[in-house]
Amino acid sequence: MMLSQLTPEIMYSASGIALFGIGLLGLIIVPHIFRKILAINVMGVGIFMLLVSSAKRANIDADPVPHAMVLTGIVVAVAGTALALFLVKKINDLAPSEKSQ
Amino acid sequence: MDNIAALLPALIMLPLAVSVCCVLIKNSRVCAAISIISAAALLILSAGTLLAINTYEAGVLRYAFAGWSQPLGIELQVSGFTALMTALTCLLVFVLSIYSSVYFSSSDKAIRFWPLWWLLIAGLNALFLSSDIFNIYVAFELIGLAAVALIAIENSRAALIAALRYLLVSLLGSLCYLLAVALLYREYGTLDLVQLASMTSDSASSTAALMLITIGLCLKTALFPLHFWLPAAHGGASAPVSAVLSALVVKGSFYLIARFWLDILAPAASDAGLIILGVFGAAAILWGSAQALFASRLKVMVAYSTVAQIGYLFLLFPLMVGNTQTNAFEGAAMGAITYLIVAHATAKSAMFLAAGNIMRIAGHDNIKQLKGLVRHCPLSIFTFGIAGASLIGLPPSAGFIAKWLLLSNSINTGQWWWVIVILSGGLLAAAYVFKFLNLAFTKDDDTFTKADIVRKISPIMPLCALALALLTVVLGFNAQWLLDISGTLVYETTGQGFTVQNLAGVAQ
Amino acid sequence: MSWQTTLPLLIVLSAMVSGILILRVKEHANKLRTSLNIFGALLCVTLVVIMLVGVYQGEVFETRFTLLPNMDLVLKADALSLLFVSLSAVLWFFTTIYAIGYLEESANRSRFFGFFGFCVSATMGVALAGNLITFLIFYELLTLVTYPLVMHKGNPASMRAGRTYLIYTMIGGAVLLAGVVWLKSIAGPLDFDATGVLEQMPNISENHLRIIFILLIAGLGVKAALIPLHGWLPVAMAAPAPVSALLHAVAVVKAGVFGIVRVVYDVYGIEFSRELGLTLGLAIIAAATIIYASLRAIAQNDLKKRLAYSTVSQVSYIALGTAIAGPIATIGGIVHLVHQGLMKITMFFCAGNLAETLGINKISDLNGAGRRMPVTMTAFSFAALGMIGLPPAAGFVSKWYLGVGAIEVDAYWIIAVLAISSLLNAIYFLPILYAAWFLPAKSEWPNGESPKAKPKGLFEAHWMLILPPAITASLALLAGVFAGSSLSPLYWTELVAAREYGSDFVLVAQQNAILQPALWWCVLLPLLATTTLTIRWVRQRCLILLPLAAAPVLFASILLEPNGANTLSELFFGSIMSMGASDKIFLILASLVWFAAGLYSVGYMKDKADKVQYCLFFLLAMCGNFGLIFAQDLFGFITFFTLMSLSSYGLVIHTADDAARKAAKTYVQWVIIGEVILFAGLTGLAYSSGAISEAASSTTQAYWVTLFLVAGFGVKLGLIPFHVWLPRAHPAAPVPASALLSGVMVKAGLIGWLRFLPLGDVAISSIGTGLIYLGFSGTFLAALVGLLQKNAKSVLAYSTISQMGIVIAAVGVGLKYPELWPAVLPAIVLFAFHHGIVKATLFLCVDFIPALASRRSLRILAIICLIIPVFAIIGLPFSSGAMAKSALKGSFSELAMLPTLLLLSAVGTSLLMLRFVDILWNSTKNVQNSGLDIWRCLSFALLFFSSVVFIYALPESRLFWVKELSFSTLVLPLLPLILAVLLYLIIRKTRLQHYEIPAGDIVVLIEDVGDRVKLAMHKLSNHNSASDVKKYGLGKTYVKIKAYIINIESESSGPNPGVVLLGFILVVTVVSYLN
Amino acid sequence: MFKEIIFKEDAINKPEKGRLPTSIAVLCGVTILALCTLLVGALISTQRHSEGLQQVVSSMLNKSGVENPVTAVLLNFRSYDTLLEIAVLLIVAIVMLPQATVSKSLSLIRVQQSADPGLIMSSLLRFLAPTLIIMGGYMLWTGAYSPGGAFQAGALIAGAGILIFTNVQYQVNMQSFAFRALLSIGLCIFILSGFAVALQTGQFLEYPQKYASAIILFIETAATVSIATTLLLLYLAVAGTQEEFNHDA
Repeated sequence: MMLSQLTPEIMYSASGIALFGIGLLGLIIVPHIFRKILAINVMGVGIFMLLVSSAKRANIDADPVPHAMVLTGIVVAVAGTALALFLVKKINDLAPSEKSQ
Repeated sequence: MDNIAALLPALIMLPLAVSVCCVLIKNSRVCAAISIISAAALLILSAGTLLAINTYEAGVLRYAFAGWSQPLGIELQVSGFTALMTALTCLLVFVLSIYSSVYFSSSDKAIRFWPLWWLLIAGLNALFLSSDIFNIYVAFELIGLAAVALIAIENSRAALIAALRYLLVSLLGSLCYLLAVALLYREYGTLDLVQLASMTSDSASSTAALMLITIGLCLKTALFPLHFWLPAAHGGASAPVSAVLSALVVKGSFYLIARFWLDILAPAASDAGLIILGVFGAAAILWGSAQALFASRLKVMVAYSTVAQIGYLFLLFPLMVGNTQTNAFEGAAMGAITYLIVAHATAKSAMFLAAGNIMRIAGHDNIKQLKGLVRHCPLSIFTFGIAGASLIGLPPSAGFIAKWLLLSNSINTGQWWWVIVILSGGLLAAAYVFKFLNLAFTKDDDTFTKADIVRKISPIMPLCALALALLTVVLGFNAQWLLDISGTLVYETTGQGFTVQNLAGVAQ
Repeated sequence: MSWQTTLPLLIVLSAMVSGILILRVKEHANKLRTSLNIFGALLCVTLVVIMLVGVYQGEVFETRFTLLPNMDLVLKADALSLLFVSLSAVLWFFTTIYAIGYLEESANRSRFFGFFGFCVSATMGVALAGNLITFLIFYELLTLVTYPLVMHKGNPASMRAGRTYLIYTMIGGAVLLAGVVWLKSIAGPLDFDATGVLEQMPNISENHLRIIFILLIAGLGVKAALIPLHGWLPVAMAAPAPVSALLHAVAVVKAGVFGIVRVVYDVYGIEFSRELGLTLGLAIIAAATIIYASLRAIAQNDLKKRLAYSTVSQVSYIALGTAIAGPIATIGGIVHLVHQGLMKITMFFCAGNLAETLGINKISDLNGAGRRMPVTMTAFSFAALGMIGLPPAAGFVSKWYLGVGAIEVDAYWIIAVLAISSLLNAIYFLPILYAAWFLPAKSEWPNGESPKAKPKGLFEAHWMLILPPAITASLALLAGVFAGSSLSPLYWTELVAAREYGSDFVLVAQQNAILQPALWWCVLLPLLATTTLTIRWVRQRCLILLPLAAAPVLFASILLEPNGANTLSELFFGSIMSMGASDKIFLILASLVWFAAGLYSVGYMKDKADKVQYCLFFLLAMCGNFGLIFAQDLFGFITFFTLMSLSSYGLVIHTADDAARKAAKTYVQWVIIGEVILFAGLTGLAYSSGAISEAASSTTQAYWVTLFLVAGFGVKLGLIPFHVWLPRAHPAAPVPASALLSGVMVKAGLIGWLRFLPLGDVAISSIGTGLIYLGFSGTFLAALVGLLQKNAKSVLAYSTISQMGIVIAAVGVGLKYPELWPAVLPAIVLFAFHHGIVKATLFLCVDFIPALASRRSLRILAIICLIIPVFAIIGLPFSSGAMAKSALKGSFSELAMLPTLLLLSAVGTSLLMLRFVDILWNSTKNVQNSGLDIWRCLSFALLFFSSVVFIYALPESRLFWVKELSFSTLVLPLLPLILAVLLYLIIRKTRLQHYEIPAGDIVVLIEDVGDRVKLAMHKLSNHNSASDVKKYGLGKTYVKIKAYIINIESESSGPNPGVVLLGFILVVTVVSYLN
Repeated sequence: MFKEIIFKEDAINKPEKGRLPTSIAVLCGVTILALCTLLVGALISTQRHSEGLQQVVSSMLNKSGVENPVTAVLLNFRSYDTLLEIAVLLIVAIVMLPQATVSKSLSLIRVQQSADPGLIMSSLLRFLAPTLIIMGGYMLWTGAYSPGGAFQAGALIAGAGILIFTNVQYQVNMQSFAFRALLSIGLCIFILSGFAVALQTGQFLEYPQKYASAIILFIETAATVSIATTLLLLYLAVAGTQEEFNHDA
């Protein structure tokens, strides 16, 4: 791999992918549900990073479409996370016996 | 024709609008009334689209949202296949809405059910009609969250856990898909499917994207071995929700896998990949059927049957192996799968509704304790039987035609091993369907001796289920028509449609 | 849309719509449901009739619409489908009526009748299917709609039945589907065509076609219950009787076998299948099924199970006929589709009736059921006899064509299969009939009813239960009797075969001509007399019917002269009745003895029980005997022959004591064996002569045919070693019946020989020589064994064997030296005539002489009455015997030894007669003054004088009158007698007289072997319990697998989904990068 | 992964429960590492598209009615995406709306004058909440020209809302019609506007160029309201402070 290929864009994108991978690993090996939800968010952030980094170009303005996609993605991610958290809460509410354990 | 095209957004906006109405109006009866009327309107609209598209020369209608055509804007496109899917959606929605209006009539769940229901439908239609990969992502989220929310309205701990698990899977799948979208956009600079299809190459990035899409969507489709979430989710939801999840939601993601593999990213697809998908499909057929056979709850059994039926869908891929040189979407296998989707959608929703009725009547769906049930709900058992026959692939039913097409395709392409899988899948299906029917017909010793255990249900519920089951039978006789509509149309990206040449064997 | 294109669809829909409507009928709305049922069934029948008429007028009926491109749903009426459709429609109608009666008051009737309608609809679809796909669709549909019927009762047994049924049919369906799809993809639309569609197709690998054929047959074989795929059928017996009836006779089993017929004929084409070498395999499987299932049937005690195995066996006849692959066998196979349907549905109706009315499910409970439920059991009996293949019932027609067809294609082994199968059929059906009719009822029926109680209603059961079996049984009988008519299934089948082979192979119907109606009256008179037995008034005076029925024939026999033939093409395969010169003598003999025996019976049976039964069998046997004298065609002859033989069974068993039962058993066993051998011979004859009623000519075939005919008729004639039944049966019967058996019925075998052996045409010297040897050894051996008998009648019976030995030898001479035949024939006829009358007289003596001698005043008369016939038999001068013997001797004169042997035989005869007189006269000493009535006296007198005089009246005898008194005519005949007296005196002094060989001699050995085999089979069938253990083992494995599979998916165990996901990703990635 | 969902922190301490064996975990890590490497390799080996849609967007920007290209994409070029996104939010909102325990229609906001929020809280309320709201308004407005827009504005306003309603003095009645109207107004306005402009221009959501900026602002405002309400609801539902209010009512 030639060093010249390691443009900033690639570096950022690679870290985005790394975040995605870390999130995935976390999702798989971490047992606790909150962390799993967090892991999913980490994955999402990785993707957003990839999108944003690919939008930026040296000589021209950044491509707005990935930005818009990220914004939409964030809202959706918020919605998903909120729903997940809400479900966790309700599940806990429905099982008072498990609290005592 | 333009008139019809101009009405396309209505297929998405009308459900959204109904949803808003249902949020605002808290009266469940009014909601139900509005829903049924809107469902009827949608049905007419989608049927009109379907019929119109058949006469439309290009075979494809496109609609640019906000007046911006691709690549800047988002376009809707409807081909014969997607029109059929939409029509199928609207048809099921119509029947299921009627069913739900009775099912939820005495329950406060209705207040949540109706808006979520319509959001889900909007998502489904959006998914089928969209021509934009990012928009598809949003549609996926709409569907995924709405589906989770619909499962969650059951409000039992098991249902909530199933919903949560489904949510995580759905989010993970969407993220994989989104990563692929990012890769594709980075490489090709466009989000439009048509444009993409004309540009794609077999670059490493495209292959990676295809791989990510496959993983993400297989998760959503619950292809074996990624089906672990499905039985609990589909088995735990309320009957109409289970029906729509099994009948339509998994098909949406399957449709996209097929699009990407066979059309949009076809240059990046490998024959080995196509075959391995088929192998997973075969495994799904056998495994899902075996699990269904051993399931102890009726709805779980039906849900596992969905796992198996999804397996059949994936047999499409190996059957398309030989076709890559000529045209991506040509071939009889697509016809078979189209038919299978329709057949399974109607049969499975009928089955879930029947199971729902049984649950209502018996108060539970523990198979072993449903002995002699036939006396209390003959119509539901009958429905279950008909739908089961279609799933098994017994004639005359849509399932039979679908299976026939699959079999003849396997033989025509020289892949006889699928024949064995398909037939054993059918036999296993027979085993689980009749295992239940056998029990239902057994004389009840003391399971239902007390009359008060058995609840009465409105006759509309079994009739809805029966209507769907009969539909599978009727569709067994109109295969030609259905395939014409979905098949003779030119598919927009390649100039070729799912042609029915060669569809049923060697042309004489 | 014209009526030509809608009618097939309407037929299918008529049943379905009525099914749907009935499903919606409320459970208690009996009237509505019944009327819907009847209306639906009638509508269907009507539509079918319309279609039949239409096809007859040359219309083409076809409903066709497209399912998929290049794949149509076709309903079409061709000859084959019409056959099946008519069968289904008609039987559905009857089954519906039956089911309405059967299911009275039971639960879930609407469901039952609804699915019943669906089932018929699917069957109609199967029948009318115009291509393989349509067939497949309805075939699978049939599986589905029959399922609720099979487990209608909802008890564990029917659940198990339903499950087994499904497992089998589903797997079969899958295999069939694979075959059809494959075939479709290489061969296109697969429309049925009368000569097959595949042969014309180029570029199809033959091996593919072979594999596909195997798949198709395996798939269809499940429903057709070919071994080893038959397992579901006996289990499915748990269903209600009408369902079993429908399953076995019309719907499921037939659908399978109909499919085989379609595949072999209309898809592959029979010629092509044969070229591919496929038919032989099918034939072997079918044959194996026939034999195996019959063997299993024997072991069943459950009536319905036995019937089920019988179905397995019988249905394979159809497959066999298909597989034999010749035009005639085709007819046999296809016509069996209808015939088996009619017979088997009758049997299941009857089984249902028995279970319903008396609670009888086990064969061991059947004792005496015939008297309690006569109509049911009569219907059952007809059906069972048809199943065995006894003429003239429908089953015979099928078997006949199968046999002839097998010979046509040189598949002789199939004859053996048919023969064995018939035997096995007899083995498992006849005990049922025996138990039902001839055994006394047990103390109570299984349902607790007392056998003495009268039936509650007007009939023995609900009329709806009685009528259907009665009608179907009649239809089964009529289908055989009127096989030649254009309304018969056979006629249609011939059309089918003609189309299949593109030839006009249809038996050319003769011109109907009744030149001598009197012949028919002779035959019909006894039959008509039996019908009058239904009248109570007649029943009380039934005995008088016996002479009355025979008397006109006696007159006719004297007055009628041979004059042309009666031909009736509708009857049998075209019946020919005529009377030749020698027939006339036989007729005189027969009518005389029958009249005399009838007359004697009036007196003899006066105080005995079961007069009506006696009369019935007497009259039927009489009908058979007269008929066989006239019948010139094979079918006619064998029909009357069988009628006579079987009816005599009733006479033999009449006294119903142990000896009679044993004798009757032996008798019927040998009747059946004889029938089977005859079947082989006659089918060969029918084929080798091309047209019926001419003698065989080609050599090897003629040899075998002759051999079988010799053996078959030889059974009746007492040819050793087939004689064994005779010494048992003849003595066991009532005296007049014994007289008939020995006097005339034995001669039926002779008539058969004279009619069908190529006597005078072809020399078959080996058989001729054999016959001469066997004949004379019979003569001497029988004399020896007879000498050691303690019963006067047994002695007489052995004497009959001995005398018949001479006749046999004479026929042997004719067979060996055709040129001598013109001289031998009249001698044989004369001898037979003489022996018939004299032996009948002697048998009457057994009863008459003691009665006569009991009065002191009449002792002299008694001695004269006894001595004269004895002398006649021995052949003392001027007696009829002397004349007959001299005739024989004259015809043999060119052959060394034979006249001498003949003379020596007289020694044996004399010894036997001495023994007879000895025994009889001793017995008179103890007899007290027993009554003598006018009837017996008249009868005896008639026979006595006939035996002395009548022979002189025959024109044939003129040649042999004693024209000069010489040593050879006067003294020589006395020498044997003198020798015999000396010998007999010696014997009386020795210990030899204390020895006794049981009557029937070597049969005792055979029975011993039979008992051992039975024991072994019993042990074998008890081994079933061992297989349960195996099942249990399998079950354990199943449970283990199940637990394992469930475990993997359970919440707490199994692989972590995340890891699974990663694995999946890995696989997909690796594969994606494989390119 | 999702076989058994563990909810309690203390469950983590039990290693046998739900936790993968270390070896397998390591194996997973290696696999994922390989996959990521593969992806990065794919990125490196594949040429990025030269400009994406940047040129197209900027060439059409003047027709969009706003100057910020991102907002143009979000609310004009790809407004349909945004519409669906609002719908996604609505789903979550519907799920979290508390089960109707009373059918009486109540006012949106209930003020408990008696309750004393405390000094810090009341000063925060007094100063921070209005600031947040104003900043939200600004964000909304400025979205047309520079980064900002409905979501950002909604988030700020939701923050203000949280501030207001987490103290005992003010309580929001989530079962009131008004609350539901606020939740759904974004979607409602979006659809209605889309339909209304279609009457004029023929295409759904195609704004007449003259009024484009105004319509976008209108839609954005509605969307902001809905987003803010939804986020507020999310917080309240998950944090669970509104339980008492519901039970009281």
